[in-house]
Amino acid sequence: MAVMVLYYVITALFTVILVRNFIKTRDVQKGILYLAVLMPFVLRLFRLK
Amino acid sequence: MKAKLGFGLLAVACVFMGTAAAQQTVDGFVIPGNLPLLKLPIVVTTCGQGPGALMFDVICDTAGIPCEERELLTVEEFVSECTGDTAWNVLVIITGTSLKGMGAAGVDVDSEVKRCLALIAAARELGVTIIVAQIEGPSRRTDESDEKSIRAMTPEADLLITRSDVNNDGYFTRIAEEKGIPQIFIEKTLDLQRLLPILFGMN
Amino acid sequence: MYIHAGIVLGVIVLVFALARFLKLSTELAMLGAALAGLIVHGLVVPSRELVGAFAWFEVPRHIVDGAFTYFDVVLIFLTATLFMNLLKDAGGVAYIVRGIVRRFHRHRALALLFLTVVMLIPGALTGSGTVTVLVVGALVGTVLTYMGVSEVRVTAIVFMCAAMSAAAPPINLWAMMAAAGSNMPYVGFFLPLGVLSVLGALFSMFYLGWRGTPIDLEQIMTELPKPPRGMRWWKVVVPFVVLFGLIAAGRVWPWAMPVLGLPLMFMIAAAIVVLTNLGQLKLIKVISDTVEQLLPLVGVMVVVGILVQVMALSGARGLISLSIVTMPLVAIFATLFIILPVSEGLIQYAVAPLIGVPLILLFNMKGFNPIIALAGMAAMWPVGDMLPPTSVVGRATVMILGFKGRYYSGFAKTCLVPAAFVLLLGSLFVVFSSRLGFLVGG
Amino acid sequence: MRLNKEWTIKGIAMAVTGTILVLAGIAFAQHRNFKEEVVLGPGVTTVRTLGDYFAPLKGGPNDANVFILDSGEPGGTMLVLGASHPEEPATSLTAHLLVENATVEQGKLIVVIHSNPSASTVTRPGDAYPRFFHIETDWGIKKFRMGDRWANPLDSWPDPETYVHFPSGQLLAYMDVRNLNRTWPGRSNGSLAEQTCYAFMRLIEAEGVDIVIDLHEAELEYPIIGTIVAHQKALRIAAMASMTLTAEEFRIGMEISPLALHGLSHREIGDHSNAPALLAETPQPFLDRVRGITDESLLLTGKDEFVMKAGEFGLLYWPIDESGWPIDARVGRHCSTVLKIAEFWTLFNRSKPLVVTSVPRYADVVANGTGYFFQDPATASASKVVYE
Repeated sequence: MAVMVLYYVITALFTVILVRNFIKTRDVQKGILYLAVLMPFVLRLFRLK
Repeated sequence: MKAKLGFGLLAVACVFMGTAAAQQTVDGFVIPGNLPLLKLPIVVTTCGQGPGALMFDVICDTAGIPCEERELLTVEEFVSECTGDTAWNVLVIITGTSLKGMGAAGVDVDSEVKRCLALIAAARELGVTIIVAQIEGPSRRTDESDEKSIRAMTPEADLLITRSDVNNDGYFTRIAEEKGIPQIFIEKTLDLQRLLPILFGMN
Repeated sequence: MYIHAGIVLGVIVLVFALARFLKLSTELAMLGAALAGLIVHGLVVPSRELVGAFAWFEVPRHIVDGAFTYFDVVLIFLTATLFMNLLKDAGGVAYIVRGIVRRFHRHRALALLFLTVVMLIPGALTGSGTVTVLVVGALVGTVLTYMGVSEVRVTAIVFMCAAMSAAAPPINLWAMMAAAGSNMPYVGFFLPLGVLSVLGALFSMFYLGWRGTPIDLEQIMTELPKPPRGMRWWKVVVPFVVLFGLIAAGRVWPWAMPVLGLPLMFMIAAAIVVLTNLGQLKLIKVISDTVEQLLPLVGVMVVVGILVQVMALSGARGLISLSIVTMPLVAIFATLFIILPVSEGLIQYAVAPLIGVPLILLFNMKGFNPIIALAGMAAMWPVGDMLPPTSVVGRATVMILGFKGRYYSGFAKTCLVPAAFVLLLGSLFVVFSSRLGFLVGG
Repeated sequence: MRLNKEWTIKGIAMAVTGTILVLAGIAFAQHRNFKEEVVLGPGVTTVRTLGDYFAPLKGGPNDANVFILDSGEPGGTMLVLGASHPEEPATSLTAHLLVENATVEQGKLIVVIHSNPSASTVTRPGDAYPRFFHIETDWGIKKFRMGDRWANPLDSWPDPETYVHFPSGQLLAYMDVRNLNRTWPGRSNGSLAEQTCYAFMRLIEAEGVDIVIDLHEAELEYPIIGTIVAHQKALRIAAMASMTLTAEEFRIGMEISPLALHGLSHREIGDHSNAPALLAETPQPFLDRVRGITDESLLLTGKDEFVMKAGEFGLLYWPIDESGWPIDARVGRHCSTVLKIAEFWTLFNRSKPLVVTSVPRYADVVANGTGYFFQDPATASASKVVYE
């Protein structure tokens, strides 16, 4: 159970960084790809999938 | 082998009323005239570790026929047990392989064929009659392993008992004719409940 | 159904080609192709018994469902790279490279042997060639460069050895997934996979790395980046010991150890690097750079997942699978060396359930030894990791080594001979699987 | 200017992604929280949950309902497990049908509709399964969850690098640590699936279960199909059930549980308890890798051109034609198989009879449809409705 909580922490960490990189990137193609990668991270974080 | 192709057991002969050489229909089964001499008790094994031997044994039980099931019968065991007073007189080999848990947990069909060919050779020497039976139907004639088991055993039989629904390609009919092996077809596995007492003269 | 699946497949290929032509990145082109396939499927799906019209509400769900296909793999990539980047930032990688060069500079064969082992371990334990590249690729690459091996050959060696490390036992994800899909226990693969992967890696390493210049220790030591002053051997060793210790402990005491999973293990190792180098690391920057560095790889995994989902939904996946298994057996054998790597390049690990399972069931039906045959295939798939459109491990190699040459005419071409060796060996394993049964049992 | 253009595109992409996430999130939540309504049939005497046998599961994702149908007369006790793999829906439907219809005259029948409930709340990534399927009944449409083979990662995360089976030490694929039919006999401090199996083993002990039937479905490319797999302790029952079913109702084979394959119900339950276990398989083309369009239609009709084509090439272990393998035929097969095994249990164990009635057989289910045997929860009294 504690391990599972740590996985949400890891997921949250990378979610934050992905969002940060999305905001910072000047490359639109990269931006879109960041959003695609974010999808599973966000839904896992919200415990929807 | 010729020597063993006698004209059946007394009871069967009675049923045929002296016309043993001609085929007869008994209780729906077409019984060929050239039946080998069949004497109890029976030992049954499978070439491929399927449940066929067990099914055969269960049927013998319900029909009151003395039979022993030995899934992995070796030549040594066979020879040593065929020399006593209660020696087996018929060796039944059920063809078709079991594949649950492919791979490491599965069955090596080649070693099974080897084991059964050795049993057949020993049976010949000891004068034990060999029945090769395909009694589980299409479930045991689907793949290459089944085919290996069937093709290795079928030509070696003194009597073939075959589920008619696996003979679509005529393989069993052809082998029986080529080798002059008597063959009896059954529709369902449970038919053995009626067939075996007829063959062993228990009716 | 054939027409429908064919149309969807055609649209996917067409849109991908068009998007590439319009200078979209591979990942976005695949994403576009997948989405176009999904929409076309909804538009042209034939009327089906019992169900009404295509439910457009399901479209977003299918996209995200697909995006989750490789979520665990994505987490492993991110955490493994983060760990190594932190170590690199702390100067640990330079420290190890100097150590290896100093120890092995006199014995080329021994050095190559040692590097092969170093390359095989991460992938063998994690099942991922990418992890191998990300964790030890730069390190081995640097050493090889100082051994006088040309840049393109170094890149090819790192890729081939990484591919073989993914194939190496105990964890080969293709064999594992295909075995699970055909309800075989993952047992008996150790020896056949071991033989294939070790032979493949050694051949690649020695064929490409044997020629080179003798090492001039003095010069190299001045050229190699110097580790920071605070660097000590234990600061490098401890994170690795903890990492491999945790992985090993999970196997030695499987029921006493809580299941940590690879991402957490890499994070623990990363945390140790941070703790032992307090104040010296630009933590946020390293994480951010790691994510940016991995975006193409992680992106392609997410996008391929969506593509796989769309292909499964529309029957395009079944059509591909069916066309392969209905080929004559001889034709399958003769083309395995193309089918397997190409399909891996196309959809990554999803090939194992998609093509691996029907093929292994087919081989089993035809009387081949399913373990040996699957091991043979499972060594051939990773070679496809340098092929487009995904090229995951190939791109990771090029990226981590900073290879500036041409991808296909340079790097891929150099891989050709060792790749052919592995593919031939794998094919032979499949064809003669029933005679190699003695290898099972490891 | 450039910055504006960049942010316009990024903004649109964000809006699109956000919409996808919200809609997908709603779809996932609907699926995860959907409850199937079960109307307790005349035979049900008690409803417990797995947590009653192993407290740590109480209130958790796998606190499965356990329906007990006790005749009050002494006799044998049979446990029927539905949806060990929720992607095999004929199994949960059969168990559901048993709960709503069966009466027990002698002995005790215990039925679990969703043996791994967590796995029934998730769709399989990359495989495009539908979320729900619908069965037509006399009183309207009854809706069911379609699930996966593995427990939901939301309930069981992370997986190990490779799954080491307890207690054999056999290696299995990492995700199989969430596969209920690979985690028998389970362990009290293991993964969710391992704990669930552990709870079932405690149930088997506590209720004095004499025989277990684990219901499954399989792809036609797979050798173990249309068959009963039996533990060594139950071979004779399986042999007789298989032979008589084939003679009287439909073709069904038999397999002996291999000794060297671990984690499966038919191996471990028999090895680690007094109850032998049997596993019944029906053909489900939906699971074949060569299948065409993946949707509810394929799930319910079992009709697929691609699978048929594979059959023409001799690649299948089970026949298929234009009529496919409809859900009614699959549910009917399971119903008859359960009944036949109960009959032969009684025949071989005269002192512990198990007599189950009011359950339709194969021909009844095929003739009337599965839906015919479900009761309307709207007209049943609230105390008789249980949520799965």
